[in-house]
Amino acid sequence: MERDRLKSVLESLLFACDAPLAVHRMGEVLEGVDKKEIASVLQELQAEYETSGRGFRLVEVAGGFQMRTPKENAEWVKNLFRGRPARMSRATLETVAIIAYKQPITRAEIEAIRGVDVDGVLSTLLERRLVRIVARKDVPGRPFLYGTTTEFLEMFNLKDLSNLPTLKEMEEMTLPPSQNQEPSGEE
Amino acid sequence: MERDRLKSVLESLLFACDAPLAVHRMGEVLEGVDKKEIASVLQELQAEYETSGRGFRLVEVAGGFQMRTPKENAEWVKNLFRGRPARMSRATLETVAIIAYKQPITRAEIEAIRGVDVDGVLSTLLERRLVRIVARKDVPGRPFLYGTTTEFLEMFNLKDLSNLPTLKEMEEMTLPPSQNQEPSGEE
Amino acid sequence: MTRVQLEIFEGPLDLLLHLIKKNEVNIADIPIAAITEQYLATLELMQSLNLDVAGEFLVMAATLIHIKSRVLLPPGEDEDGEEEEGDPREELVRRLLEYQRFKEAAEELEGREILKRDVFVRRSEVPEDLATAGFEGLSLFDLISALRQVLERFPDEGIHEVTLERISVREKMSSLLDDLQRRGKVIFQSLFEAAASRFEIIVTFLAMLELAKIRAIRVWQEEREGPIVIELAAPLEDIQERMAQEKIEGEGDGA
Repeated sequence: MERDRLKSVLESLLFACDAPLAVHRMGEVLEGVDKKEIASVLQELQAEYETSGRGFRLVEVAGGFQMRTPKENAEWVKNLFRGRPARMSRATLETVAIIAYKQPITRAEIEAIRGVDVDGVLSTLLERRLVRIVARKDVPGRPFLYGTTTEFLEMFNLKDLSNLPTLKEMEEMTLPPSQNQEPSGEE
Repeated sequence: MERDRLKSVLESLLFACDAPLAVHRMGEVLEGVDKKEIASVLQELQAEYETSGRGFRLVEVAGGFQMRTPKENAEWVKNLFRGRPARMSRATLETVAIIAYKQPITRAEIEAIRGVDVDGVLSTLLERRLVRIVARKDVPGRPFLYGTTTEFLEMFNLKDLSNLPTLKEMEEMTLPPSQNQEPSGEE
Repeated sequence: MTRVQLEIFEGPLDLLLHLIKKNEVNIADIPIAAITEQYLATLELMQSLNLDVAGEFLVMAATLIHIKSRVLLPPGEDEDGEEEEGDPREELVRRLLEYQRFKEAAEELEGREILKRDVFVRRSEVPEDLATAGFEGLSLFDLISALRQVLERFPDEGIHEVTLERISVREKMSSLLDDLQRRGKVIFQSLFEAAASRFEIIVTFLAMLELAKIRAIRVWQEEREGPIVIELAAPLEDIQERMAQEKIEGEGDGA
């Protein structure tokens, strides 16, 4: 297939598919086309959209490539869908962050970290498919273990889980020293 | 709004909206922008997609404008969808859930629970090997008894049937946040 | 900025972090007396504003008071006069630091380009006649919410079922155990053969789940398409003891 033709077809595939499209899947659809060539066309498209200020970008996310509107146009697109911004509460964000970093994790373990119960939050996350049950833990009561989904990666624009921002080490996190008068037990 | 900016925003709107988008609707979203200017940018986009052989075209259809893949790429787009899994319908999902929890169960019993006939759904499930006939029930007519398969367990990520949520766990996961103070002391 | 404002705290740890930050003190070296005082004052404020103060806030209040009392004692002694090692604040500090890590991680996530807030994709439906590769991945949650919906459509039966379960799950567990003791291995499906109604099927199923949960029985399949086999996983006396201790699903919680 000629490169121009390949470019047009790949663009059609990316446009028609709402989920992130993996390179190997594009390879399957375009049997016979070298994956390296696919990757190079994708790069070309990516650069092209960026520099020509198009109304969409090509983003690498959740194990594939996906066309998305650029952030600077968010206001207008939101207008089109008439409001209902998908706001996430802090409780939801904290809970999904804990699950993302510590998966697989039980509800009790999440609650131990947050210090509050996560009943409602967990069902919201399950319902929005950001989180799923991955197994049961082999301890008494056999509680469910939760993990994140591809939808989670998509939602937060992550290529994969290793793409999560690194968690700060606990030692780095202490706040500026103070002049408190309490007896201090360490250091 | 500058013309370049307007073009990018319009492109975002057309891209994000899967249904045909009427010019007056674009006008509403972009309050203050002249409809004539919108129309002229649309024409520009239309010509641009056409001449540069992009993977999509801008088509005037059903009282609005819609981005569509061009006809010459149809084969590839179909290929993409051909291999894709379908979304399980509500009816199918409900039926397999009933079978999972109440197996072995006859068709009449499933229908009694769902309140509608499950003929088509049951054959889909058998075809996809999520459900199988496990025996015949020892009642007049000796109807088939249905149960779930290993494929069912795989699909739902279950080690065995004892890993299915109990009714109580089900309530905890699907009900709106309740006020019950569950001790979170496992492990 | 001196606007008086009561923030919504995500829980006791969140409130404590807020106080620590406000006081510009080090988490690792919390001035426990001052922080405890402010913590209690905030709870009072919340209560006076009729805000719902969850139990966790009160548990933390008790913890703080306890730590405070221990910090005030001379080192090496706690209220029981026993030798006690380390800083009494240590466990709390560890929890605060851990919570703070995830709070920050959550903030970072929120700062990313979020789908449907900052960026949008095109929605498209796969034409049904073209989709042939089985079903899209579904979660266990999808499965059970489907079942719940069915049950909700038949509220009467739902109630009936629940009542019945509570009466007889434990009974059924005992009779299953007797059965297994007598017959050794049993095919899963055969457990339901004797069931006179679908209520009994559910009760049997629940009883089996309970037994599996307390590890009284083993459930397995010898081959992929083979029958599911069940057998006792422990001597009967041990199981009966476990059953006596275990709270049974839906029983005795008065709900």
